[in-house]
Amino acid sequence: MTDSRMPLLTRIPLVKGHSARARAGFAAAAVALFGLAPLALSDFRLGLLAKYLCTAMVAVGICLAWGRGGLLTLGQGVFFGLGGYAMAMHLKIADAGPGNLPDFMQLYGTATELPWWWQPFANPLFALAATVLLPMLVAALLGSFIFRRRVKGAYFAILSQALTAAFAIWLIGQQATTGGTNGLTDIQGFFGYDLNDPVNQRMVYFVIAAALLLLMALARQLIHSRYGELLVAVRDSEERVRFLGYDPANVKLVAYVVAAGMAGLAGALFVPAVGIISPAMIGIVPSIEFVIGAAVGGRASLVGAVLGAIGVAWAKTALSEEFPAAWTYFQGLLFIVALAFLPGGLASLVGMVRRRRAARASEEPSPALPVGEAA
Amino acid sequence: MSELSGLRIRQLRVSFDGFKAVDGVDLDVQPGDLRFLIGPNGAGKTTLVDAVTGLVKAEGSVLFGDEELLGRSVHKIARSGIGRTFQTATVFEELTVLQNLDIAAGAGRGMLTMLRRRKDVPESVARALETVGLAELADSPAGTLAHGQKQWLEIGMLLVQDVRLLLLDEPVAGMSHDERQATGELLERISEERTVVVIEHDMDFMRSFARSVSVLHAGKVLSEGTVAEVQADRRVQEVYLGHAAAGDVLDTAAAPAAVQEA
Amino acid sequence: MSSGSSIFRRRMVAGAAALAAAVALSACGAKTDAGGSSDKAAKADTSGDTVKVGLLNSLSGTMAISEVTVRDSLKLAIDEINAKGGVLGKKIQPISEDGASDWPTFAEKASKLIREDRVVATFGCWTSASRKAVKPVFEKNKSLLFYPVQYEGLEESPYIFYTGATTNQQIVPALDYLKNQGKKSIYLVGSDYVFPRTANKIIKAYAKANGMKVLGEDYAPLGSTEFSTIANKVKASKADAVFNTLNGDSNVAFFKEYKSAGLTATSMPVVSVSIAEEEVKSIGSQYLAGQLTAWNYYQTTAGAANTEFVKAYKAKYGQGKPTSDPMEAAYTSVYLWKAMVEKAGSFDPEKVKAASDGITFDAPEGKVTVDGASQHIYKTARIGKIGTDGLIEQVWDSGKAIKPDPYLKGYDWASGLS
Amino acid sequence: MTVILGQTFTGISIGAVLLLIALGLSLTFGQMNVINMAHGEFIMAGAYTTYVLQKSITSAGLSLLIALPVAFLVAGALGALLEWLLIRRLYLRPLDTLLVTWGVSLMLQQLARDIFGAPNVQTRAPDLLTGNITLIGGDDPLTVANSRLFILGLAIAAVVALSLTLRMTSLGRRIRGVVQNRDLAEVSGISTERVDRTAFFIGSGLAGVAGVALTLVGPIGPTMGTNIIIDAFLVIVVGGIGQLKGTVIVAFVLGVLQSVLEYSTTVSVAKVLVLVGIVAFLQWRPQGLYTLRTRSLV
Repeated sequence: MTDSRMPLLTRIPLVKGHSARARAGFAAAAVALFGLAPLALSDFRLGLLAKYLCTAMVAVGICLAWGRGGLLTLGQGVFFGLGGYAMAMHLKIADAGPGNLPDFMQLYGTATELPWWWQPFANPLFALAATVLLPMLVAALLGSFIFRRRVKGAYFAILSQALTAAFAIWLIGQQATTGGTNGLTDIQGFFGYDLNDPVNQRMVYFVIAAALLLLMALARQLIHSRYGELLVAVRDSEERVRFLGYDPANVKLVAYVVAAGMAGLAGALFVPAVGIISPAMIGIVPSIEFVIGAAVGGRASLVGAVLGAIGVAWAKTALSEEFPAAWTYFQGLLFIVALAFLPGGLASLVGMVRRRRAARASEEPSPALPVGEAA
Repeated sequence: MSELSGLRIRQLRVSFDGFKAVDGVDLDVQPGDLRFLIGPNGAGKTTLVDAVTGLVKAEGSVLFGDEELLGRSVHKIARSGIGRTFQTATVFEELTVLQNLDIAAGAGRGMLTMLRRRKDVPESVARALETVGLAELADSPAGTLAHGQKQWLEIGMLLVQDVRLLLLDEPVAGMSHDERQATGELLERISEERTVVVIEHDMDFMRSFARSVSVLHAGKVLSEGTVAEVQADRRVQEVYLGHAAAGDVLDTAAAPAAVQEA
Repeated sequence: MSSGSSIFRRRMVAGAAALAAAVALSACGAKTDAGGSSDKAAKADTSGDTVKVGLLNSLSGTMAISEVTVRDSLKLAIDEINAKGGVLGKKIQPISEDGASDWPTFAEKASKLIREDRVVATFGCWTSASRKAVKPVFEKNKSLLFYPVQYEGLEESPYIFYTGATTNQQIVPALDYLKNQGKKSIYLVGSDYVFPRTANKIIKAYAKANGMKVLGEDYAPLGSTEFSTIANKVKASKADAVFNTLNGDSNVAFFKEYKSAGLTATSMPVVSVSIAEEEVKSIGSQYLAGQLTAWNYYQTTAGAANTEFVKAYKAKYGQGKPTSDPMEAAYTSVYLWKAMVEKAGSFDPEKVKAASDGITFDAPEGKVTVDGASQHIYKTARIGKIGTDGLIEQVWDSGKAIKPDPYLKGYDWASGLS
Repeated sequence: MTVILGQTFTGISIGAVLLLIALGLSLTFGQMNVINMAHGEFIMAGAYTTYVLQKSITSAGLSLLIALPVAFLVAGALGALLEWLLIRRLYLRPLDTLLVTWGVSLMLQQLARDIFGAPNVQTRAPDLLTGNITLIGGDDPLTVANSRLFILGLAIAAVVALSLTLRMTSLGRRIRGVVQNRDLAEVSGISTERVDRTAFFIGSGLAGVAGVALTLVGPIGPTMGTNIIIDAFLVIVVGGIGQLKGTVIVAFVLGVLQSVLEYSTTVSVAKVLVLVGIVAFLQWRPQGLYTLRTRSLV
């Protein structure tokens, strides 16, 4: 009913990749992230880059869920937050030391011992697993309700947006146990490493960079697998897939859950990189900002989405410093231009140029790829 | 190839907010039949197919072989061996012909197979490519196919899906004469191994290929039999064939709609 | 197959190149850390004719409305000081950063000011959340922050100077005032964040010890604008007064609803701690006339220093712009910092801290004195009444500047609070 | 007892605000199946229209009355412009439209900030609308705010006017025709383009009217739209596409639910509970309370 047959503009052919070549590409990215960036950037800028890479990790999931699966999730903040809070809860407990309450609980709370739902997070393994599994579990629960009842398209988008608003409101309301609007701040250590030490900050950056590459590899495998093809099929015609004997709800659920896990990991790594997690990272606005990066770079293209996310995050830092008002206009324009006039994002520009060049080189019409908008 | 099964529909009723789109239909399709469903617009043909495939809720009974279909979800009905096409060809335009067929072949695949890449062309897919004559175009995105080729691809998808009953909704609408002929022959070949039901407005096409015909009118079966029997039925002539021009009008009306939606 | 893979390879290479470009982009304007990575505290740069100070305020987002006025008054103070020759002979160069109403951004910008710009001190932050977010950054880098907004207390960071009121300079006097007016029961309404919740905790403890009844306590999410239910509850409670810690937009909706419910300043006065002249302007005196506020400064506060401040501010930013308590505290904070630096003879944070005790300044609110132990300042509490002209008229003050007591150690009833 | 009655009235008045906001949205969503995220900024435009008019018309009552039609025109024109510039190009891409209109809303907010300044502005309400009337007197009186009654009346008037327009006029029939079957409508000679734009004009104009009403109860500032719009979206989602009665019923039900839950718990918990309720409801009725049956298959 809504948009199961959205005539998409992301007409990027599903290329049959060659894993050896892909490995070369990843190697180049690895050199950039592990070699060039640490050399070229000051500690401060490297810390910023770490933060951008976290948003890029969310974008990888969005690329999968939205670009490939057509699920416009305006609620990634929920999963980012779950991962972030799971990590921060553990680090706060560890900072406080055995037997002590985290600082904010002593200030705002009345409890004399950790609330029951905090206690498991004292265990580092549990907390680490929870950063990814908790968001996935929540996504699986939500998704299986939502998709099975065929809530889709704009309905799904609005619902996911409302959920992220509700989650943020709830977190803020529980000040004694969640830190309220302040969030969990002043995180000192990261599994025994002092986060104040620039060397350790660098290490955190490397962990984040490695995690991003890992997620990209994972997403790439999924996109090029049979499942990835099926996901695109579900995006373009859910009913049709149903008549082929698949349950599209399950297909969507996998993408949604994986994207949630990726956002959770991003949130978890955001905590040591920035030293804070708060509801400000969770509400409607941050959730939609996660989407814009992917949209600008190219929602259906993995590399495009990642670069878009990094680029938009960088532009926000750079532009909002000098021209806060102009940044809002710019951000609005980005949404409009990227989605209305360049729906495939910048990645589609690259594709267009390449096709044109190929066509000129061979003096033949380019391979029959439909360009532009249908209908 | 699995055993042939027939379709046995009893007292099927579908209503939308009080409007009875299908009003007590009894219909038997023998295994291996090539049955045409005809009738004026609004007769309930498509709704009947919707009901059989689980898209709309219905009362009554639909037996396929000896399995009751009513009450099952769409994808479970599909898995029990029933496939359908739509008036507008719905193939996955951004995927290649090969990928389209591969997806159709894969509903039973396990998790691990799904998460891996397609290494080669499954045999059933290769065969279907030949059968529907799209082997040359295997790597083209389905969106670039001509209208008729999309319909063939859809039929090919039903073949690899290994359905035992094909329900085709106006498969030749918008096709050229030659394409219709080719499609008809394709359906004849398919019906040797499977049961085929075709909704069609094109009377010439029906006359050339139908083994049996059911005429629907106002949600009920008006007449049933061979082409000749049905044509001879006075009631049918009255509501439908009687208006000599009606068939032509319907044909021309169907064409632009199909083109527009392609 | 082969053509497909070559396309993919080129795409990946292009992608990697672009990634490298992105990395280079983020390096723009970057300076490598001179001291190497083991140097924990970034050294402020005091070598030239100018020294840099950071102004860290939200210039965009929901808090921009309030924080821009603070930034403006910080700039006013800096301009005045520069016009009179600067500090220790050096001109002050303000570096303004946008916290964007987002706490992690505050932390990021604080870090940038200290480590990239090498500022000697930073002025700003408004919400407690933003202060909590930057606090570790300033402590980690041993750099100074001057925080100009009244807040919920329970904090003493060695690298923060608090020039706004702590609870015993604003909330406790306001409660004393209500008690003296014979109010026996109060209703608490607040936005759902740290300041109102902590303030209300203190209020409840005070009420318990002073024979006042708290008849209800309600929190609305920040930005919430639907107050009919809360107004109903307040009305039904028949309390003697309302203590209001709502923030921003919510105040507008609350007071409109309050009036619609037939509640007035005479039947049930509201004491607000977050409504200053600017807010009065945006709510409308139609709804506010007669209601009470608790601050340390009003535009109408008497004194030559204030007359001059108001005049200078309006001359610089426009006649229609009111001055408010946080703006005054921000303005004052720059002068206090200047006095500390001059007393220490150095911009070094440790020396500035050591010199801070007893520093005084003739601020627009009256004479203020720095309490070196808590790094808060002595302030006079003032209760004001909102007039029909939109200005706030002082109706009571504490007579003398109150010694800051962020942990309320001097109050027996507060012993169980932290 | 008074409490229950009082909260029901409060709920109805919350519902009336929701209804007024959601009404225009329901029309544009039903018409083109797009979610217009800038709807909240059209509300803002209506509120600022009231503010601007008050500068030249000193009588609060008169300026409010004049503001109603003027705000309708201003917001309607903005809506038609948006439809013409962007939305019609995004036909059949509802998700892209949603994000594009979000971008538009960001820009409109900033525009308002640049024109009117970031702080909220004030308007004066006519004295008649700041009081209340007593329904049940006595020790525990039940009063209803006049401003709320005015909004309720305005919402009812808007619903009646809209449904009469849809039922009685040829424009309305064309709109309903397009909502039910766009292709068929087009084939039967209806200019869907013009119908779309007109529907968008009316829907956005209603947002402007809602903005005028909101000046009586809430803040008038650049972000006033975003604060309330999500609730309005939920009304539409739960109410279902293309049917006024769904919007009307759901607005009031959500309003009462919200006020009762707020009273018995806290505002935050009430918000969370309402959302959980909505998710549960959509399990039962995924396409909302009322849906139009169409025969389109995919």
